[in-house]
Amino acid sequence: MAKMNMIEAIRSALDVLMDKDPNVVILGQDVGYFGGVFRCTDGLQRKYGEHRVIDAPISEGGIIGAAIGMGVNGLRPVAEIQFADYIYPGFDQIVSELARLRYRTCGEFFSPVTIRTPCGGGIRGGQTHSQSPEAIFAHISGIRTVMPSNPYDAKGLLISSIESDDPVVFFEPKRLYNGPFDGDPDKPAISWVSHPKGEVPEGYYTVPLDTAEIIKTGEELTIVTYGTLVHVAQAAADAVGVDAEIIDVRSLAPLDVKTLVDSVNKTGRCLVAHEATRFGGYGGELVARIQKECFYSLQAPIGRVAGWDTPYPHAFEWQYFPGKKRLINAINKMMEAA
Amino acid sequence: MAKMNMIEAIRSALDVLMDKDPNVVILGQDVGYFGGVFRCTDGLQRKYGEHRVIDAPISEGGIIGAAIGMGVNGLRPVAEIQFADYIYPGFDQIVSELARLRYRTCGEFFSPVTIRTPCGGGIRGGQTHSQSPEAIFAHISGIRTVMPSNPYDAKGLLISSIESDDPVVFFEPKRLYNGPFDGDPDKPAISWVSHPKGEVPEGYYTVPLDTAEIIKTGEELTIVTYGTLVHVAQAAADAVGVDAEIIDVRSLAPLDVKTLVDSVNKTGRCLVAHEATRFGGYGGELVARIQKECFYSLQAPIGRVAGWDTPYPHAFEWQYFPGKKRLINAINKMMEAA
Amino acid sequence: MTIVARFEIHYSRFLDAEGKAVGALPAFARDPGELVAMYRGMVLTRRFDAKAVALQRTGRLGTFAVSLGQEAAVIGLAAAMREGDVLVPSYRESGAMLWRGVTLEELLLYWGGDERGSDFAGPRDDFPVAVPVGTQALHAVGAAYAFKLRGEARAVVAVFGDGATSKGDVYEALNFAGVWQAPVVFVAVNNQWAISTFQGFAGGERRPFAARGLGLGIPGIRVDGNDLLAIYSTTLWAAARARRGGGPTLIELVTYRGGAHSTSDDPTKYRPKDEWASFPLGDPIERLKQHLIALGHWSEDQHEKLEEELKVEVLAAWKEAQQYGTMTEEPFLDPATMFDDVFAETPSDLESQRRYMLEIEGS
Amino acid sequence: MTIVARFEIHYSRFLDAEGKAVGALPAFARDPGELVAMYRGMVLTRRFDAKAVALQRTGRLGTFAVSLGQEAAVIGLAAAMREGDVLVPSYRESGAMLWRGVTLEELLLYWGGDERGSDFAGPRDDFPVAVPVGTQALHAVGAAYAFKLRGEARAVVAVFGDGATSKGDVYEALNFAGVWQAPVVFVAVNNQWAISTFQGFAGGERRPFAARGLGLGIPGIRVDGNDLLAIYSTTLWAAARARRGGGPTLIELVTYRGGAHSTSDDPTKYRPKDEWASFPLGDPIERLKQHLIALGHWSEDQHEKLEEELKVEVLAAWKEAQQYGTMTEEPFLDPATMFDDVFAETPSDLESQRRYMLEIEGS
Ligand SMILES: Cc1ncc(C[n+]2csc(CCOP(=O)(O)OP(=O)(O)O)c2C)c(N)n1
Ligand SMILES: Cc1ncc(C[n+]2csc(CCOP(=O)(O)OP(=O)(O)O)c2C)c(N)n1
Ligand SMILES: [Mg+2]
Ligand SMILES: [Mg+2]
Repeated sequence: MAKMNMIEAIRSALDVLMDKDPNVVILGQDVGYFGGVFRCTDGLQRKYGEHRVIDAPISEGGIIGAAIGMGVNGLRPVAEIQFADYIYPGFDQIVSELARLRYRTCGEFFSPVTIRTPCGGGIRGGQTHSQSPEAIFAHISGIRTVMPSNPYDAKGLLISSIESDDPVVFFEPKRLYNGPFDGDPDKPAISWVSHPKGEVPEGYYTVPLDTAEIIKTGEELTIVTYGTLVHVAQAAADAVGVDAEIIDVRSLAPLDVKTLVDSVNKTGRCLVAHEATRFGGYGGELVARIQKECFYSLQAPIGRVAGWDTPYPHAFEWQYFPGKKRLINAINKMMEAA
Repeated sequence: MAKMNMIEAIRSALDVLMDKDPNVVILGQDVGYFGGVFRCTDGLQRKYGEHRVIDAPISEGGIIGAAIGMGVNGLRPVAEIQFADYIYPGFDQIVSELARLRYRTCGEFFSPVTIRTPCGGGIRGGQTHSQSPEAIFAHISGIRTVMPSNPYDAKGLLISSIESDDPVVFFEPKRLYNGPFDGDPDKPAISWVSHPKGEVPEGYYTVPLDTAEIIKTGEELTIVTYGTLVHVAQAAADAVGVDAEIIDVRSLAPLDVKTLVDSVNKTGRCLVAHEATRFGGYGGELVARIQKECFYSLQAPIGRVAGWDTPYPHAFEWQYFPGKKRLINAINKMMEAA
Repeated sequence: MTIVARFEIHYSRFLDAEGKAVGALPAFARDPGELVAMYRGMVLTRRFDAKAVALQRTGRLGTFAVSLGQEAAVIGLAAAMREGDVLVPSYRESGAMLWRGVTLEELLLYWGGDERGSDFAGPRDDFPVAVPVGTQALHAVGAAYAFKLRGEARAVVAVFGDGATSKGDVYEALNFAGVWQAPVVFVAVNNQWAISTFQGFAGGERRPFAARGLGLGIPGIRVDGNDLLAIYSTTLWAAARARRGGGPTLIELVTYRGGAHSTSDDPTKYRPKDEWASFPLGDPIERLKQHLIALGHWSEDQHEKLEEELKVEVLAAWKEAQQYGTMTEEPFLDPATMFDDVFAETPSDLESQRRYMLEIEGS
Repeated sequence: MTIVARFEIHYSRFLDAEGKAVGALPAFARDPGELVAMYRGMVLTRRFDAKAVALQRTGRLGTFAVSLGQEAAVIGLAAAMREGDVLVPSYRESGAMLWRGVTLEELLLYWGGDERGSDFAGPRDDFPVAVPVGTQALHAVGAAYAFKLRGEARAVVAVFGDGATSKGDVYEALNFAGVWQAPVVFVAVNNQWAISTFQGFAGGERRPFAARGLGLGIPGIRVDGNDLLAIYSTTLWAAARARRGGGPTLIELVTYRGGAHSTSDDPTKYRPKDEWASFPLGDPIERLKQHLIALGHWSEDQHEKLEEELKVEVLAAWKEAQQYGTMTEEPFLDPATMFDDVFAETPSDLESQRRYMLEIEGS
């Protein structure tokens, strides 16, 4: 086992699969010679050549559209979109084509494209470098939506995603690239070295898609979350001193409903947390499903802690980010409820 | 008052405002000489000239992007996207630019674009002519998402939308264009003539944005819905013989939470219904919000009836469409619940 | 000021509007076997088209995209392809798909809303019909990249309309193909109309659509799109060039949409009622027929017989397609299948939805 | 085959890399007032740039887009505009914005993450900085359409990079402008790099970017982008043509990105460490300076004094901007404002979020 941060884990997943399968190719802006603005593909072009690690023109629709054609013809493309905020020019190709190809050809055609893209705030990126648009992908039938919260999962889920014959949109919470982050920007940064999920096998392994992970078992409250908020939720629960069960959804769609429902039926309380804007966010689906299945176990309304319903404000990153205070507040309210 | 179907009501709204304000312009594919594939702009180019009713190239991103620039410079553009299924190429311009312009300039710049687009199935259109993508717009802060269910509202809400300084995505459930539709494709089509909401003033009037409408008061159950399903829900409630309160959300975002919450607090039961795919759909937000505010009044879990989590299948339109049977079933289950 | 770049667009035509040669003809134009086969393909295309329109009128097919008047375009480009090449069509290339080995039954299934029609038994690498305008041009480039990466000498032929040339996707496809020197032949079928809008609304009156790739280093050629000989020979050349590693080409076929945009459309609202009847650029079938007759390879009698033969063939295909079930007649398709093929394996949530649907619909 | 269309691209340059005239100069090139003003703008641009980089290094500004080496490009295009014209910039046109009347304070606020910086007191019709690549080109066309509709003789100047030419939006903008004959001057600033990728990855090595609009009927001109005289005179001509109803033009300015892509970027990872220092296409400030000195309108002494003067001006602006509060220093911006300007009027749900945020943050 090696110590890896999330960037290294992602690079390692790519390396392992490019080595194993000559059909795996990478394309995206700045991914080749430079190795990506977050260095996730650093060294891969040198190792696998410029025809397999491709510096693409600035055209997200073009990158995804071309990847679709590659995928139909035997390649297994991994497209990098430099920031999730820039995935929208490729949205039509994702929804109208990538997600629908298998369905509209009775299973004859499909394109196993994986789209990797860094999401989330906390790096002073303002509204064009901080978004978390996972909800709009989770709503599209025919694609898988995945978001790891640590290096171990990042590598295992990315390998599963690339090997999956389904298209996958793979969100990487960029604030977690270099270390777990509990929501407090004033604390010195911690690295993944001391975190158990920073232990990552060097070789091939997978983490299955469709399974949520119980990060910590608990009896009093279930916190259902994913991405950066996994770490914030842990810190908040610790701070309150409540015995929370914390679930990392990881595979947002298709969703592992059972793990969530079993937990909430046990604890009787549920808080859903994510960084994206609350209104119409993915949390709505989680709440709707859980209240349906756990109605008679619930002792309090399911709460949601999320980004405010505004664009990500450049100057007020930490007032926007759903940090520890907001989680603590929500947990306290929920524990007080009847 | 005149009798109008929804197409005529929409055309009338456009006519009234083009006449009133020389800055109102229309652009879209086939909207000019031809008058639109659904005839919503028929006659307007003849009346207002080809510079105000503009046949645009096939480029949804181009149409919306150009509309943004027009809007910033004093025009009040109404863009037609021929089918909601084709709005995705313009998604980046909507999310990254239209929705964000006011915010990123501290209120100095804004572009009052209204995007009209027909949505929903029931016309044998298959997966590329039947989608209801409202959820992904409702999640975007900075745009309003509106969907009328009848001619009176269509005209009043469209006038409000065009006059609003906020950008609006205005969905027109195409199955309702010519008449109310209770979900039974085998019945002969009914026209709007005999429907009270087919009475439409010829001149200027508005229906306010941000307000849901109680279509029918009731005591036993609240059905929260919008678009085509408003009519299906009424038929289903009648068939079951339950005294349902039926709410037409109409303005999906921002949402009139109070009307919903007051109703569910009164009835103690709530069913949410829409035509779009359930997973990650707009119904999730409705459920999440209502369970939060009405937790202690709810006598049964909030139900959702929606399209299945698949693309709209060409051959199985009526098995996909959330019709009367599915609503009746859900209402019955809910009424049986503790 | 110095000139730093020069470009030009050539025009290719072999037969005039009456089917007479306007100059020296290429060798193949004297080979009766090849020409008659293509002629047959064109007549079949028109037959199929007429049948599909009739079937749609009686509710047996969904909305159908008519290709009347574009028979030379679709057959010429398809006939110039080799087996290993890949066709990436839009929705108006029935004839090209048929030529490539898609069956009449499959096409009828597809237009009847049965997705099994896109599960081709024949040309398994050809792409299915694309309805969103322009997206498929990029898929073509991706496919071509895959061939280039693997060192396979295969060309991809991507087809789209004059209207589609306005889509950013088409430009991005040209750009990617130029940068990657991918083996793609882009074919812009300029049938003058995009639903109700004349090609001028896409910028076509200002410059030939063939010129859209010039600034990207992609040679463009404008071709008489109702002259089978010109279409066939230009595509032959471009596809061979692509297979050889010579890079992409953009071919514009100037033709005329003889029918409505689709069976949902009423073109009398925006163009003269009988415009199609006069075939403004000549009837492509008639033009080739006159050429064949002049060469002594064909006769009106043979034409009549061919028409009869193909009528029977199309009817037989429709009978066959009906075995699969249609929208209006038994055996109806099984709605349970509507949950298949969303994902490679159907997730449990979708399986529950399937069960629930069957329970409800059964009740 | 007959030729049906011909195109060419011209190249414009007045001064060579040493600032010597390569031929006859236009009249304005002898007018000291105008030239010195532009020269001052270029030096101010470089001063501002250096200050902004320094401020970012100490955490006072967010990521900043450096414009070192592109001073002639941004000043030349801005100086050629009239007051009623509209500038639609990307993010690397600080100099052009300053020239147009945006203040140093406003720019500093903007790059400090304070949206008030985009609420210009000066050129109220100019567009704010655009970060998503290429989208703004379409806004320019829409704005130009509005002017044309109202019969106003105003030109819109849209600026984007070599990398941005790959975006479908830019092509769609060219196409809409061509079809509508909208009064737009498109300026592609070819600074050779798009972050780490050389212009070749955008197709720039195959054909000049100026040629991207040829197929759409839009004339293109390639200009030495470090030669102020050529930039200014070409833009003057294109803007006048646009105002007169002559339609759009595409100007390519060939320059060189002297610095990093942004303060977050480390170009030594992908290009020679000291490449910028040698100004591969000549230092645009130096080139104009030599020309001015040769004409007797300027001296090294005057240059020193100007540098000093502008240093003071920029510093004063920074002091002023600090009054508004910065990311790291008081007075801090009021977070309550973050709920403003999502909509024209803040909806009640957002008002509750504002109240809740203040409650939490206050605790
Ligand atoms: C992205 C998108 N926008 C709009 C449509 C609706 N639509 C279908 S065909 C068509 C016209 C296409 O014209 P053209 O490209 O010339 O092809 P033709 O139909 O003439 O073969 C339009 C606007 C669509 N299918 N996709
Ligand atoms: C749609 C989109 N994709 C990606 C990015 C990230 N990005 C920012 S600048 C840039 C390079 C732009 O290069 P160019 O157009 O040449 O302009 P320059 O930076 O050289 O001025 C990229 C890829 C973005 N801002 N927007
Ligand atoms: Mg056409
Ligand atoms: Mg550049």
